[in-house]
Amino acid sequence: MQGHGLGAVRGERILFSGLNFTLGAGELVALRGVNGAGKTTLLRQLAGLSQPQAGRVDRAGRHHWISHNNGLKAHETPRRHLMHWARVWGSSAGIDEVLTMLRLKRPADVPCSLLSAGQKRRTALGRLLLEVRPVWLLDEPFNALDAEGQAWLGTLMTDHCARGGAIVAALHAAAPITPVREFTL
Amino acid sequence: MQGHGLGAVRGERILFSGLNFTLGAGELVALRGVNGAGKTTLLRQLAGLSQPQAGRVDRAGRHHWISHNNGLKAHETPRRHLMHWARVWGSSAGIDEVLTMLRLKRPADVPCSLLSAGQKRRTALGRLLLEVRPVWLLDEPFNALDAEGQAWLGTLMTDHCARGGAIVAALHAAAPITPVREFTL
Amino acid sequence: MGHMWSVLANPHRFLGFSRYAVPSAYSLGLILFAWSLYQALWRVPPDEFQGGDIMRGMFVHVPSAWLCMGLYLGLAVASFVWFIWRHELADVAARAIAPVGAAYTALCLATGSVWGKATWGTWWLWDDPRIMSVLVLFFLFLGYMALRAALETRQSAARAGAILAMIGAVNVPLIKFSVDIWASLHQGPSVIRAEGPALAAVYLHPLLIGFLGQGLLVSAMVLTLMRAEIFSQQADRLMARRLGGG
Amino acid sequence: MRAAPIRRSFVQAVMEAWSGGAGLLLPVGFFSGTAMLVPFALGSAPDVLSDIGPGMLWLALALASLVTLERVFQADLHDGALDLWVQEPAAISLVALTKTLAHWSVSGLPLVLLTPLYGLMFQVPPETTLPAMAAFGLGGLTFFLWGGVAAALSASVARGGLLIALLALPLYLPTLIFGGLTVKTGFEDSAFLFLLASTLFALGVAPPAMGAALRLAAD
Amino acid sequence: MRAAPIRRSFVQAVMEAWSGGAGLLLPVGFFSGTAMLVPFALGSAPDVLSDIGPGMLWLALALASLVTLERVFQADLHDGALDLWVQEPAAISLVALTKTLAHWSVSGLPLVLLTPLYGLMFQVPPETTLPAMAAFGLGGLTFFLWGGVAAALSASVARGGLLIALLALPLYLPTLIFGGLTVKTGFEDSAFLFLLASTLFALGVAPPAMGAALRLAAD
Ligand code: HEM
Ligand SMILES: Nc1ncnc2c1ncn2[C@@H]1O[C@H](COP(=O)(O)OP(=O)(O)OP(=O)(O)O)[C@@H](O)[C@H]1O
Ligand SMILES: Nc1ncnc2c1ncn2[C@@H]1O[C@H](COP(=O)(O)OP(=O)(O)OP(=O)(O)O)[C@@H](O)[C@H]1O
Ligand SMILES: [Mg+2]
Ligand SMILES: [Mg+2]
Repeated sequence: MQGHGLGAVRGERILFSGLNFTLGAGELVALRGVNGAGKTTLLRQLAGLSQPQAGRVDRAGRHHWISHNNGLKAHETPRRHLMHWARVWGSSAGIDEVLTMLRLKRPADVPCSLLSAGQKRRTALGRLLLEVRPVWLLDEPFNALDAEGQAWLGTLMTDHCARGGAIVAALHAAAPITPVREFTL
Repeated sequence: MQGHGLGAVRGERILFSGLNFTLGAGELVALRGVNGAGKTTLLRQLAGLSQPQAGRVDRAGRHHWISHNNGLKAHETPRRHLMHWARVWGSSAGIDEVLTMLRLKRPADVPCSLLSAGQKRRTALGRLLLEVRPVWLLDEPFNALDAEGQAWLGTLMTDHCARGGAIVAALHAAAPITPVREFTL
Repeated sequence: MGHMWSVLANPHRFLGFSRYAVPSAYSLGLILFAWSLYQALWRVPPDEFQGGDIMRGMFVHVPSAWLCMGLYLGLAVASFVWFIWRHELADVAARAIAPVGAAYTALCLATGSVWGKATWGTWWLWDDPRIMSVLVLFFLFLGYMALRAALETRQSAARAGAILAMIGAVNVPLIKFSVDIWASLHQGPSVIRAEGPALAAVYLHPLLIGFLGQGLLVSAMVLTLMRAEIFSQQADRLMARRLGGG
Repeated sequence: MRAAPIRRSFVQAVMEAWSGGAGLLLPVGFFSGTAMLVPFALGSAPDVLSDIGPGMLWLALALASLVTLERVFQADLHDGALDLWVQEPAAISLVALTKTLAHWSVSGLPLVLLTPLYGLMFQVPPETTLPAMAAFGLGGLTFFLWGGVAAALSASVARGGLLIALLALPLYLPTLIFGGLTVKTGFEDSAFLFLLASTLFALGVAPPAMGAALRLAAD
Repeated sequence: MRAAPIRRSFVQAVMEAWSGGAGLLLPVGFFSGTAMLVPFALGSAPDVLSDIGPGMLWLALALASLVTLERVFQADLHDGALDLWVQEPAAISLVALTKTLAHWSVSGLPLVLLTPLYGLMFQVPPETTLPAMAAFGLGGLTFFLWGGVAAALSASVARGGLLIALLALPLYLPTLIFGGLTVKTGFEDSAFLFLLASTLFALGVAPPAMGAALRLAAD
């Protein structure tokens, strides 16, 4: 995945311009910057959600997207949510195993609107396990997870990169991963 | 602030029961527990937002409440939000100084729906500076803040306790504060 | 033509061009409009079949009807140009056209309604396709303005407005052909039609010249609003730079 | 009790209503649009029209109260502003009442001011204009109050739209009846008194109901 | 293109519609409630009633499409589900079309099935039942499509309710005219063909417009 000369303007403010970004196989890039620097904006441009005001993004292969809004519908249960996207993507992953890994066996059938913050986040992270995709775009993925969950996600991310995947993650605090590269906005 | 024999039932599950909780002046209590343990539930009961299924809460004095939902209206700017609550509470705090402390001078007049996650959180935290209240109830307050913001909030919390205030904060990861007591659910 | 567009797409060139175009269009338009009004009010013989003296209202009604349709087409075309090529000036134009278009549509409805009271005996007919389709046009203009005003940033306002404006464009042929498709009290076309105008020259010439005059006035108004918009954008930018943003 | 929280909740709600949609243009366009739609649905013989003219405006008012309030309390719930209000010492029912009044003043009141104009359009006799304005004012207020109760009750429901409409419709009925009669018979008749009574009743009952429903939604 | 995404977006939307509000009970109650309200607003002389009966149902259908779709796209935007759909290779316009169809089938279709019953209530001649059902079916579908465009356009607006109504009303008009005529004149007349044409037009134009509007909302 590559971004060439990316630019973003918000209101009268230029967040970034002429930004070149390359992500190679096996790389884990930590996106850093103060609040409001433009990390989320850049990630949304890389994901194709937001039209860059300048430059272009070349994508090779599909990506997974995890952001603050977990993408859960209020009426869905974790099981239904994962089943839904598994079907959409034609994945044959076993939902029960995924739920076990996420430690969501207990609240598997509770509607998402009643779940705790960490359980919602875990459900969203479950999408990463449904289908193997080369690129993961993660916006502050460790938020709301407990210590065990953070360690688990750290291992998951490291493993993904070891298998040749690539990750861009916006991060603030210390996280249980060692990024290959820091990219500061 | 004291909770006597608090109990919470969600669906078929007992989150906690017969829980006694005391918060003395100058104490900083870290609420710990795995995802879904009931930290948010307990905080909402302490705040009076949620009716305990058993037991009762005795409150002395008012408290500040910061949770995942920052409480910002989409159309409000940070300046308007802080002005609004300052007026409601009859506070005479200088909004401009508060905005400077929060590092929100620049986006002070941008509608909240356009702010970055950290900027929204900073705006909500600004309410803590509007009025001196003995108790602060904070649900994962460090989320979404950058390193500088986390350090700032840590100092703010420590100072508050040093001045005789009390804080209950649900926390997951390491935070730049040293809690007097850990309370694990 | 293509050259002219690329020249005008640049805001500075546009400001330079419109600086002279606006006053000229205002003055020429006023002269032509005044002449046609003079002809209409004092020179043209009244046509008893069209309700006597009241038919002099034609010289306002018909140009305003053509202009409000034309303005909507302008809005749709500007929206299309912006949507495809992102020429900022096209968006400025679309934004400027909307209020003028709404005003002219209201004028068309009001003059038609006054005329209708004299000839059809009623101010308003709820099931007349011509009246209704013009009313829909009015609400499209209003909806366009309301939508733009409701969105937070200029970019998203422009995009959402463009989508609405392009969909609404189907209403224009609907207005034009409404009298042919349904039974309507409104008369059929007598000027813009396949067989050529069927109007006597005494009426036709002042009408066409009046239309030209009002058209120039409308263009001048739109250009004025566009200039104001461009200036306010420049002022915003300057202000931001002063305040140390950007 | 201090007045500041109530005043501020009014200001906040007016700004919310105003900012979201082009100020007054929106309700004016909306009322005119609905008034335009109804003759098509119901036929437009001129005598029918002057008969059903006020009826159209009642329907537009009912619709406006439903679609406006639907979002208000749901948004408060989702963005966490409801949590903050519930924790205020100012009674949540008063705050809810104030919010409802604010939204009514932006989205319902314009109809009252436009009544003379619509009266002309629908060829309603001019002496009924004043009673009609009073009826639309009081009736609209009552619609917004009951609509607020319905919206607060279903704030936490995913597909609240139809539910709100269903809950509110029976509550609207008495107002609609007496309001419709007032437009026809003017102030002399007892209908106006009944309308007034139904508004006062709503003013008394709706705020605590809204308050309770909102507390429930926050829980 | 694979069919699974489209099928799943249908299922998800039906479940969303169904779960939020008591299943079919809700639209049935809603249509009955509105039908009940209108005679009060417009008077209930028997001849008037059989005249305006279908009109009421048109209004109820318009209202249902507005209040239902208002929440749909806004919720998608706020919970982040829209982000996920926009990134699918399946065209977002197809997904939006499917969602709209799903919500129509839960909240609009019941009216079609209830038409014979309402026909009895309003003493409409029985031979018009079939045309009426066709008209309510096609007309309702068109309402939902245009309502979807309006809702998608104002998904990111705080006070969208009135705005959606204002945007949708002019788009509803042709359908309302031809639909109303079809109920009166049956299949023979050209009105039915025009109704069909307006539905087909909406089916062609509304999905790309919804798609573009949703991409915009996600941006
Ligand atoms: C509110 C009511 C009315 C509306 C909305 C209305 C609208 C329009 C529109 C949109 C046109 C342009 C049509 C075209 O170019 O084909 C037009 C043209 C015209 N209208 Fe009206 N009209 C109204 C009432 C009347 C009345 C009462 C009369 C007189 C009996 C009238 C006489 C004309 C004439 C003579 C033309 C020119 C048609 C031509 O020569 O092509 N209109 N009107
Ligand atoms: N209309 C606008 N006018 C001015 N600034 C704007 C406007 N819209 C957005 N912004 C700014 O654009 C930036 C968006 O930043 P973004 O969300 O990408 O930040 P981020 O790096 O993800 O921050 P965080 O660490 O807080 O998540 C913010 O600083 C915001 O204030
Ligand atoms: N209807 C229900 N049936 C079963 N369980 C429920 C129901 N409603 C809520 N729950 C459970 O209640 C718990 C609420 O926990 P709470 O939000 O207080 O957790 P928390 O400690 O704040 O977790 P986190 O660290 O993830 O924020 C969750 O485990 C949730 O699954
Ligand atoms: Mg961010
Ligand atoms: Mg929690």
